[in-house]
Amino acid sequence: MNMSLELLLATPFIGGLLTYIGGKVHRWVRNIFAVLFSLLTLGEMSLFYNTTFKGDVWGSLFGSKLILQTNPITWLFLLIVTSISLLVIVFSVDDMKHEEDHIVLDSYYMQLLFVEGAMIGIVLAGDLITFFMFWEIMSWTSYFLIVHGGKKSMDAGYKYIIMSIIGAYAMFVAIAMIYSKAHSLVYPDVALVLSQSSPTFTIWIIILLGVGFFVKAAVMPLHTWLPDAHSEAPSPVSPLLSGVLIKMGAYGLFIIFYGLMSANLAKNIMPSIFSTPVLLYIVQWLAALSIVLATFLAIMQEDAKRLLAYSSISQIGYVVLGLATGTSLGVAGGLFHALNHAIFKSLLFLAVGAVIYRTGTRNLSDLGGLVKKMPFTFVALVVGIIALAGVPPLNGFVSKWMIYEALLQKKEVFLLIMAFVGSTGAFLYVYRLVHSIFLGQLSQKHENVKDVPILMQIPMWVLVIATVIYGIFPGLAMDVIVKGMKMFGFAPIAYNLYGFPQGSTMGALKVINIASVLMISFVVAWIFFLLFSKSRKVSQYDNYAAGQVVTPELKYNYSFGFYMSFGRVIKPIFKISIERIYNYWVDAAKIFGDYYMRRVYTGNLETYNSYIVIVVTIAAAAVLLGGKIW
Amino acid sequence: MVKMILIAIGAPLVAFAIGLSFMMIKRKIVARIQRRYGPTIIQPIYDVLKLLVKEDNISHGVIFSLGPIIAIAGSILAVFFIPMAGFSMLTGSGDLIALLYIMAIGSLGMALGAGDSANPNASIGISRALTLMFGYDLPLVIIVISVALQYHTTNLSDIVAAQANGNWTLWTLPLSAIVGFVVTYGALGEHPFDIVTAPHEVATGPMVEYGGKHLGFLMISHAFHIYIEIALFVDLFLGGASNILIFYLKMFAVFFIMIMFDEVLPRFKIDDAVRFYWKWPTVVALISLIIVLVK
Amino acid sequence: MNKSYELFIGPNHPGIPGNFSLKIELEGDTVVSAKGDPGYLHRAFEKAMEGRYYIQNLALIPRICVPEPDINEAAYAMAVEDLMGVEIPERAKYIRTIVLELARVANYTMWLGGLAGTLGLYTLAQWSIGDRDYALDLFSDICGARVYHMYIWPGGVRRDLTPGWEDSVLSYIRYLKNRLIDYDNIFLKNVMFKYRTKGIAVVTKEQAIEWGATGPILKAAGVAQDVRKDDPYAAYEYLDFEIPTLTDGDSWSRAMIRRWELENSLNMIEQAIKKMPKKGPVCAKMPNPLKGYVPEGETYAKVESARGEHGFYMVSDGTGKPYRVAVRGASHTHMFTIAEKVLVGQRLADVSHTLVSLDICPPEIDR
Amino acid sequence: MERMTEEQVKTIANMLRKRSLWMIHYCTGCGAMELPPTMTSRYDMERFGLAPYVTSRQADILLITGYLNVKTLRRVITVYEQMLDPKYVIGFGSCALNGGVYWDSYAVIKQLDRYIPADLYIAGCMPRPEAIISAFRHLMELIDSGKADGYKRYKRNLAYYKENQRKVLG
Repeated sequence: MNMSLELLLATPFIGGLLTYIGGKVHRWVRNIFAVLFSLLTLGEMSLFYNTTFKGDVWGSLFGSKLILQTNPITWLFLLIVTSISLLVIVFSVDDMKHEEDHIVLDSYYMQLLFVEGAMIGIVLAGDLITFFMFWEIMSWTSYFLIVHGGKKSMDAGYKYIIMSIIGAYAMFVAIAMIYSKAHSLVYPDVALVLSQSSPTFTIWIIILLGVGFFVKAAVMPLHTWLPDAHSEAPSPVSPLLSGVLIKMGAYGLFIIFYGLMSANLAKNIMPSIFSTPVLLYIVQWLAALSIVLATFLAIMQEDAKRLLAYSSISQIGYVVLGLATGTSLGVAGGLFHALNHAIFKSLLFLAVGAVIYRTGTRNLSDLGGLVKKMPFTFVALVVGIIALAGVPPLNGFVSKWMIYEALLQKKEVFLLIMAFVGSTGAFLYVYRLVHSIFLGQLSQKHENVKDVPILMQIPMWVLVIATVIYGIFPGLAMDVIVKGMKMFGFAPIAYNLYGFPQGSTMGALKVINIASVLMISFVVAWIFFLLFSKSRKVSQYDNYAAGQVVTPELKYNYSFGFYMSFGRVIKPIFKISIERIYNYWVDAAKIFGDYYMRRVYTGNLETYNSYIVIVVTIAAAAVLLGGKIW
Repeated sequence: MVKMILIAIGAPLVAFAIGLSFMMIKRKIVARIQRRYGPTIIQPIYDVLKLLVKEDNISHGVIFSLGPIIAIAGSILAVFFIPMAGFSMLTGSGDLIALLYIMAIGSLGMALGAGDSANPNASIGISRALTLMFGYDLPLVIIVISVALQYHTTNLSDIVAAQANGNWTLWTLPLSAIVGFVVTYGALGEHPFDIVTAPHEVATGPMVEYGGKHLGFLMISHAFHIYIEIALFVDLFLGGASNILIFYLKMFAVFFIMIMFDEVLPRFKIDDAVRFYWKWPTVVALISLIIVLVK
Repeated sequence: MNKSYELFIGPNHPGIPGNFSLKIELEGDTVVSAKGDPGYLHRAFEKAMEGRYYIQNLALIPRICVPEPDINEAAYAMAVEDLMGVEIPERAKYIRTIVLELARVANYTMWLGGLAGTLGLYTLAQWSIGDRDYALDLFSDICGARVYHMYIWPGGVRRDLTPGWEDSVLSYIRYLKNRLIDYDNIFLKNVMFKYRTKGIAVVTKEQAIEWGATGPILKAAGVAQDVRKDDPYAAYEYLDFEIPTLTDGDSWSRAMIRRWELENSLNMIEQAIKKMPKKGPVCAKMPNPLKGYVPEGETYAKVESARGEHGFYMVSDGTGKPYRVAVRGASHTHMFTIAEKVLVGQRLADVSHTLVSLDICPPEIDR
Repeated sequence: MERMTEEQVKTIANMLRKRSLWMIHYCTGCGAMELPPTMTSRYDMERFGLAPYVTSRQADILLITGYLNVKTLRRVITVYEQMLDPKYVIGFGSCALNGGVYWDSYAVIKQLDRYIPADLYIAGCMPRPEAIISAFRHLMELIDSGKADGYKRYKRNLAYYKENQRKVLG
């Protein structure tokens, strides 16, 4: 038995508790503990990086072994989890300073570390019980994190936890069904059972587990919690949610599609369309719809974090779309995009968080012209949006390119068109983000804004460097991905450090060439530019206004309704709003709930006592009947 | 090696020369359509050089100045990816799909710069430019996919090679070619898609604060832009060319037909332009795509 | 939350037809409020006229409306004639009609170019403004000036037509009628033109009447009202012409009305040349202009300009100089009562097009 | 030798400038009425490389087309100061010269070059397109010989111009 995985898993939990206790001593003890323990987790992770552990039993429950295991894909996700968590905690130190209540902050850091630990647990899990346990811990701790954000975040958190619970129930039912059949929940056993059981059973398992993962990954139509939760959460939490937490859903999908049931198995039990099993094909379509509709919604947002939240739905659509293609290129693209999205979306949320920290607003139409006041944050944000828009030579481009090529190879043209549309649409909303915050006219109330403190800048710079490195050297990530996919039975794809040679794909890609030629032509153009007479800097009020004079009092900044004309084009699509349908249901559920709640929670002590008696009786009966509830 | 370096320096210059020559010819032809004599043929050169030697230039900040530079850098990058009459520098480093994004670099850089000019006219212009880009991208993507599936490759050099001996995509996929032609209008911002710079509405939009050498750079990047869009059309649908003269003639033919339609159409409103692109060109492109798929 | 922002259309903007400013408040790209900002062309005409002799004022008044100066001369001459009780000779009446209609033609061809320009079709602008120039040549033939003619004056016109002028006018009309077919083909029958103008800047019949619209706006809304018909001056009562009307009141209808009026004017010039007495005096006997004596009294003389009713209100106290002059330009009403209301809810792309469609003439607003 | 080359650069620059004169699209007065004919098909100003441009940053020539009243003067000065060197001003018609027919009007500025430096005046009311084109040709000659230095004069005598402007605008 190897203790290293347990150690890796236990570090954040122990760290969380120590941080909480440390907070009682002094706030700096707490901060240092939080940073230290997340750093320690990252250190342990990198110490064991890319070594394969198979079946590490750490306990047992109901006679089922609880197992921790790793494979290269695990390490990919662990890398995301541990590094982003560390950066978020470092960012939090300054960003959460304004919080008056120390007890709240103590529990905040504890929860951050707990979420990290829970996600490590999910990724390391070698059986479904462990998986489910940490899944629930993640849901609840992240719920507490979300509600830190203020009044509105309570509602958002409520929505989030309700949908998470629904997903968890679905998963629970699926796990129970598997257990009743296999009496073991270790992945290989489960895979064996699934390959032997009837197609109906398998499909039900996939659907039930899929609902749980879809909720977490926020694939349409189960996305409605995400825009609220991600935008209302405190700024350092949003990157964790958007960058890392929704990837757990993608990881789960990867596990059921290719871990619990291999692609061959799927092909055997259900009909195929475009050589894709029908269920996966439906998933692809859902993902593609997420991409397009979320892009449209993101374009119309007026709130920086909400815009990014919708963009997360769209980007996770690419991940799921890639994962569901079933070809090595597509799955590799999906996994790579999961990594890339974690990097650039965290970067974007941190940058926007920095802006919120200094200006106190995330309303795009209240901001503007901050590039002169916060140049470093601007650079970070620009790098993030270039990566998000999928423009070479940054990382978002490579993974999107892989997904496109995979779809093109499979001739799934309509999905490809939708993926492309989402990507061009991304130009619109990312530009909106950078324009409304940093360009345009600086409003008078932001005259004295400074750039954020160094502790908040460091995480952004780390992510900027990661974005560039993974963009120019996609081979670094592909090493891990291809190695891991081999274990799941995928054919290897040809790649090198700089991209993809001709052969495995329909075209070739060499990002370093794109990057270097762009750099050279940029330098040449710049030198040519400098040859001519120098330019004189003018103030933003010395501006063309058809001959009139621009004064600070004048509202001379176009920000609200930036794409209003485009909104008119897509209006017909949103006549039937998914959101509204949900709201009907939520209203109905509230009325229903109120009616029955009053009958259940009467406020009478005797009633509660009787409930306890009933529950205990049922439990006792179950134990007497042989420890089996079903 | 020496040859490579010569090509690397020569290709952008040739592209610029071709683009500039089209700008010259356009002004003359337009003048003749408008029953005027028109400027001297080399007027655009005078204009660009005059702008470059302006004694005074203004800047609203670093990003404002970087806008035109990125626009040119992105254009030069795109030039290397488009096979130009027999030689192609970087088609092995990025394919058609990558090229679609590479072509956006210049526009996005320009958009950043224009945004920094702190002028709502510029902002509206960019908002329109990006919306229009979104509009024509849908049919463009569909035709690019049709062409890629037709030749089972996304490598542009291979696509050009496959069209050798007069077996042009124009003949095999005429519907896609028509859509490609319509898309080129939008990409070049010709009438009726000159919504971005519409002077009567937004006072030249993104260029509103640009003057002097900045504006000169934008004009240079426009010359590149003309070259890129039309060269891409020629490579995709007219089979490229093996020598520069034939390549030029093909490009000229496309450009000439474009100007002929260009001067008789009033401009669209931006949302109507997007609706237009998402209606007929998209439908026609989809029909063409389905034909390719069925074949 | 800052929802709206402000944008200036003018004075230094291609979207404004002259030195005038329109301050619009926009939300997204929709106009929330529009406010005209006049005064850039204020030259204090009415005040200046009080300080000058009647004959000196002749030099001043054409400059009130630059695109179509002759209506000012006609209205001013009619006001003075009315005060003095002078009846002008028959031939002068016809010449005035021809000149006024020719000025209308010049105005409408230019307007057509302006409208096409705001919609982005510069070809038509180049064509029609070039064709207008030949009309200016005709003016230049009779009075030596292209723009400010000072040809119509109290008592008739300043001098007789040059020999053969009628023939040049007729040949110009033939030329322009041929050109009009080209204009129709390139612009007015263009699908895109309909697309851009149908349903834009609608002024309904009720609104037009309530807001005091005149001229093409009123006709496009379905009211057949025209000073030339209702209260004929010059030789209009002897001519046979129809007043075109349409019912929609949108930008398209106004363009069409102007197109018909343009053809109407060409026909009227032909008729007038045919009916005009070939010989006779062109000016009534008038007292020495420098000692000009106009009896006490007040009057209001109106003519139909290309934009609508254009009038001069004049009070004389019996001295050589007018006691009070007030000019009623159609553009003022059209700008401040109509355009400011109609522009609300329009898209930014339609703003300058709406202004041209309502035919706002800034010098006429400011005076 | 070095001075020589600088001189040559200036000559070349002036040669380019005179061949590509962009005028700002600002109709300050009624003289603007004769600009459309000059621009369009009959006289076609573009033959000489003259073209209307929209914003103050892009243009080289500011045409004061006729009278200037006080309200316009303020905008004209804004526009002029926003334009990039080298910039030229042409006073159009007799109003810009001395007030013209509005010599006694309280609203009109009488003499343009007390407020901004004019490089050239065109007499007449209105100047005909031929006169306008001839004026542009003359301006080209002035630019070629380096005599069109209004923008330099403005910088040199800024105090004088500002004082005059302040007197009128307050």
